[in-house]
Amino acid sequence: MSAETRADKEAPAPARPEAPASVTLTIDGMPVTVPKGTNVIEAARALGIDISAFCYHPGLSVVAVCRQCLVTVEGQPKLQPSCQAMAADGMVVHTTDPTSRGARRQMLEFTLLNHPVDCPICDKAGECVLQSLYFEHDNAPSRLDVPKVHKPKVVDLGPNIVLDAERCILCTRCIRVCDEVAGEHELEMKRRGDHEELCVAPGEVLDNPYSINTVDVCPVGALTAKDFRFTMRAWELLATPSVCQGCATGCNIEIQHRNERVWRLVPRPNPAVNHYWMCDEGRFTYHALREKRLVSPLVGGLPSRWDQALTAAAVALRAVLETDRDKVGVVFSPQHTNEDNHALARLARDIWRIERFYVGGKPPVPERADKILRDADVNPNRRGIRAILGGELAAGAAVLEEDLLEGEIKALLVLGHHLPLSDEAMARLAGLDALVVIADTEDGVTLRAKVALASASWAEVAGTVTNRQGLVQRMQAAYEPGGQALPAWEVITRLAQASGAALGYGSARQVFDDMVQKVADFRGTVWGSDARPIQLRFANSRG
Amino acid sequence: MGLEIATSKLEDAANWGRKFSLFTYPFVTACCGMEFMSVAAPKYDLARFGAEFPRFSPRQSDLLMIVGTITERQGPILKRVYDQMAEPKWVIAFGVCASTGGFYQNYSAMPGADQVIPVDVYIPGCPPRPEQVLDAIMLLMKRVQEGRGHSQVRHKREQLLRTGG
Amino acid sequence: MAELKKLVLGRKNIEDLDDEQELPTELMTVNMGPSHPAMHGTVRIVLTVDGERVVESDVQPGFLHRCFEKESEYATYTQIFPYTDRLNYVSPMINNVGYAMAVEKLMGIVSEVPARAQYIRVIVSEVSRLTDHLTCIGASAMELGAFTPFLYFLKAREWLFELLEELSGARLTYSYVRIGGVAHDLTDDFDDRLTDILRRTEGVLAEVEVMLTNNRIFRDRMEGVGAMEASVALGYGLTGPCLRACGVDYDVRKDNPYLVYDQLEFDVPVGTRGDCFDRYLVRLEEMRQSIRMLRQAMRDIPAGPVMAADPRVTLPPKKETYNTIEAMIRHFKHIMDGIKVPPGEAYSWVEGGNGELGFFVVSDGTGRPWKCYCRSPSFINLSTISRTIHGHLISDVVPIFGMINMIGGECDK
Amino acid sequence: MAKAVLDALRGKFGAGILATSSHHGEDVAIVTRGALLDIARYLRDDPAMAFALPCYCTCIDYLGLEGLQPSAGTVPTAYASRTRGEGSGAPGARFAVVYELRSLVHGQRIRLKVPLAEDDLVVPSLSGLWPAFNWLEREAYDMYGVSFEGHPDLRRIFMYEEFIGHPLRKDYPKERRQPLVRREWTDE
Repeated sequence: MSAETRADKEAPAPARPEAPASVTLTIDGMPVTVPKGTNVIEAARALGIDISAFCYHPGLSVVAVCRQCLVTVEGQPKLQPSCQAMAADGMVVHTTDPTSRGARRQMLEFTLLNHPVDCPICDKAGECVLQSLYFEHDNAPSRLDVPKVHKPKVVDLGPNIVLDAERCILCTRCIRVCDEVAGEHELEMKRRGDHEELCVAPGEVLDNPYSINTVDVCPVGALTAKDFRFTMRAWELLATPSVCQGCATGCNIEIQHRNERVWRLVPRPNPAVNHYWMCDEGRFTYHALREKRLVSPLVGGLPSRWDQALTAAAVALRAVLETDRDKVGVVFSPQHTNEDNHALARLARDIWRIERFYVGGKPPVPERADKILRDADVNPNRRGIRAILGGELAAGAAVLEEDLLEGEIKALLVLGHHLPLSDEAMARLAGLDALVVIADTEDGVTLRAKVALASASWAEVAGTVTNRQGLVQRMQAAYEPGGQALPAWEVITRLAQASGAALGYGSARQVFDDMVQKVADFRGTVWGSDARPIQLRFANSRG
Repeated sequence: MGLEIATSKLEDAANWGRKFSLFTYPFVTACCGMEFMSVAAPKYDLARFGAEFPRFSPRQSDLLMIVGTITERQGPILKRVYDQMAEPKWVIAFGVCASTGGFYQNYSAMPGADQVIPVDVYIPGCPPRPEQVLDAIMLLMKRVQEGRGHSQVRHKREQLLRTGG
Repeated sequence: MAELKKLVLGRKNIEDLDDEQELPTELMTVNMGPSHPAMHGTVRIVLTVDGERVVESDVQPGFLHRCFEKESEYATYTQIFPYTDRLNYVSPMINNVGYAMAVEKLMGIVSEVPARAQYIRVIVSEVSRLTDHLTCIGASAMELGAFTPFLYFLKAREWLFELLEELSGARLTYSYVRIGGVAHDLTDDFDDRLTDILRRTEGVLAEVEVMLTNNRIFRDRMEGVGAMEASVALGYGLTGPCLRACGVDYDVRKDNPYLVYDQLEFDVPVGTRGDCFDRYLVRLEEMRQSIRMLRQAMRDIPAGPVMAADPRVTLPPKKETYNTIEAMIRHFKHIMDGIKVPPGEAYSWVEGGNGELGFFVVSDGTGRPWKCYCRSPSFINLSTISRTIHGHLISDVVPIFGMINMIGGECDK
Repeated sequence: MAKAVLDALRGKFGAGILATSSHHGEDVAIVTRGALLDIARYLRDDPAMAFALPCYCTCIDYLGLEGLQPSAGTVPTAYASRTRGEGSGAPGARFAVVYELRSLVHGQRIRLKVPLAEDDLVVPSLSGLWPAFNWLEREAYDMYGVSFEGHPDLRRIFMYEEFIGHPLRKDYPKERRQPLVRREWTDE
């Protein structure tokens, strides 16, 4: 209950006892105050007490099937599942007393009874909740003296997911993800007792656009993603926080990489944007990082040195600038960070005094939009460009196409290789006096560039992007740019210097600080700290 | 024709002499030095192969034994020692650190001495057992006889280039 | 012309010289090392000499900086053992023990290490001390021209290496100690072999003592060379045999008894003058004391397990690992995530071959240390060099350096 | 006995001592930079202290883990993975310089820790009191970039002069090499 409604009720009926908005309970002798409606497990987490659990997930409904979170509540005859027990005033909870500890230990032994000896070949090993809980809580040897129950091992559930029914501990998290996040009932349990088994619902396939979230929530290796399984061991990966570049939603993600290569993207919880989830399409965006990668500057399609390429670009652009300034266009990229676009805006607007601005990027995909996370705009930073360019709204690709066909343009400086133009307009690009492209991929407009300047891909840069809600979100560089590529803001800075202009950014941080000063929409945003990649092996397992 | 046979026979004879009188320059830096001592000491007795005589002047030695980790800081020194040695010369990387950096993959340890100078024989092991070292010495002796050491090959190539062959 | 003369003759102008005076010498800078037979390959000493006499020196370690600390921060607690082996590679077992004790202290399981494991740790430490001192004296004697003691001592060292090889599987880099105990029990005939080797080693010690202790040349090169006063030595943080040679009876094994050293009877030899000869004598006597300790330890060693029973630090048996999921998980977590050490920091120190060898471990609660600093006696002992060689001849640098017993891996870390 | 040293320090230096703790039988005093030199001199010279033997000096980089920096009386809590990289939010200095001393006469040890902020990484040198700290402080300077005020010869000791950065800082990548020399690879 919010403070406002409470104030409304207070005046007319003072006699009525006020319903408290928060409750205070005692857990393991420590008092804690939490909002009403919090369950005991979350109250304990607020205290730093981690009660073990399999089926409980903060983003899903509570079913209390795993019984792994049993605690003693004073006054209750039986142990209570702390995920289902709501915190109440004066409640006294014990999590470390012998009874609840013993119960949790027994549950763990029970869960492990039929679990196959799969760790060495299991994809979840290293980030498995079952492993960590056993290691932390039980650590007792096996007492099983009968054969284990066997279940199907490689079950194809859909285009993205494979099930190993033996490893499943029947927590039903995946069923709830499909029901509650994707809104499609595609998974079910069948049979009972030790023969209970996960399966797809009759007539269904696990093919909703959020299906890989089931792999994330799976506490064990029962569900594995076809995209990731058997490619890399989880504990070898390094995690770097970033933002998904798949659409304007800007889901918070972790880039999990090793040896200068991304192996998977997983969602990072953010209640304001994506809660705990992200869509499958977004997870696959990392594949493009390794396709047709531009790793060195090109002049006339041939690899070249940086100084030569920059000089060539500067000379070509300046030649047109001096004669037909109004026929020089600049294309901003909603696929690039605010810093890249800001540096470009500074160069184009403040130094070169160009007025012909366009926005490139991928064309919208209306059919992918839903009310959950996916947006029709498949560019992560369109809103950021709008903020940077302020009132002078840049024209879209359609206007650029018109201008090209009408011969209004003699030179173009393009950021990013995505430019949705017709073939005819693309052909016109070849006739321009100067076409300088700053891109990370040798595709699209890069193929027609007179000078192509290699920029770092999104996994390699630190910067910010603004999502559709207007939230400015921070990305971190996962690894060093490939080949000779440089971050786009640095390319722009060097291009400016090559043409004799004074643009002296030394780091993405400096561009950001400059942007915060100059652009009203960025007031009050902070850069935050730079993260050190942490090897997953040494982080706690995710659950 | 006759001259060629004579020179190649002469070369063989010289190589035969070279292989039984390898003068080592022990570029000892680290743990492997302990095993290098053992190789030289009575039980394993490097003297049996005519290589027992360490020369601490690069100008008097023809076998450079890189014994131990080479760090980035040591690189220039190693290069200088190698450059000062007279031709023909041979190089043995003693232990994994000198071969690849071993389990020291960091800002200071060089990933193998061959980043700086060419190496003829690599001895794995951390440190290698003395038997392995003797094996490597025998391997090198074979190479020396066959004229396949890196500096011998280089010399031959240069000669060919000079004579236009 | 006068300018030229000045240039040629150095500090003094030739006109200023009176005839009787010896030829003027120019201050000269001489590089000793880093690749120099007496510098063990890893130290450069830039000497400024006046003739033969050292007037100024700059000791530059760091040529073997292998980033022990950085590597440790990226390795699990168990994976660090091989790195500790390569710190002081002449006595790796002591490093193993010292590091294991630091982690055990941080985990609060010092008392859980079984008595047998503690005895084994003492035994391997003392064997290592023997190899350390044998190498130190042997190499130093060789650098002074006495090749025979070197060969004799290396022969004895070889016996000890082979003994430890049989125990651990490696000749030099053992990684035998584990957190919570040792990897496995002593071999069946360890007692007999050790007894035999100790007897023979004693013989070698006696032989070499005859050859060196009263050797005119050896004494001339060692006596009065590199002497240090106790108060100065303390200020430099000198520890181990070098400090004891100065007359300070600081020995961690007596001062802060760890493992079972308080149950063993041994004496701490101290010197009087702190010169190289005293350092040699102290080391020689320490070897005798080590042999004495080894005999007592072998006599007193109890039967029992060699690893702590704590499942947090002990691996399950292999048979169970392959057949039950419980043991499999435990094994997997031990190997992949490492032993979880509670957050905090601890410093633990032992008597290494060259002095107080300490490990300062900071944990953040995960399976690898946040920081693992090694207080390496070699590094600190080496810092005294530029003081002790001052005023000595260049040739004296060799015994002084030899008796400091700088071990590159430990010094440069 | 051990407590006595910490009590004496607290009594004598008051505000100079930020906190004291005794874990694992080790006495730690967290001291301010300003008081360090006086405390060290007192520890060395007072006959009741007589910390004659310097043990070691090093630095700890708590980057992203500033909460672990022990402050008054708190036991550090486990580092939660969810907050990794974001900083734990607890106000704490990034670095701490650590000195450990031993008293041979009284058979005890003390560890002095000086918390230091990243942008103000300066601490008075103790090399004037114990020459042992000359090299140890050079090591801390080389590895962490701590400036020791009053150090007679503050230069790199392990790394070469050409080396850029301080390798033991947590934000220095382990494998970022800065080679001095490399061979031209030919087909030899």
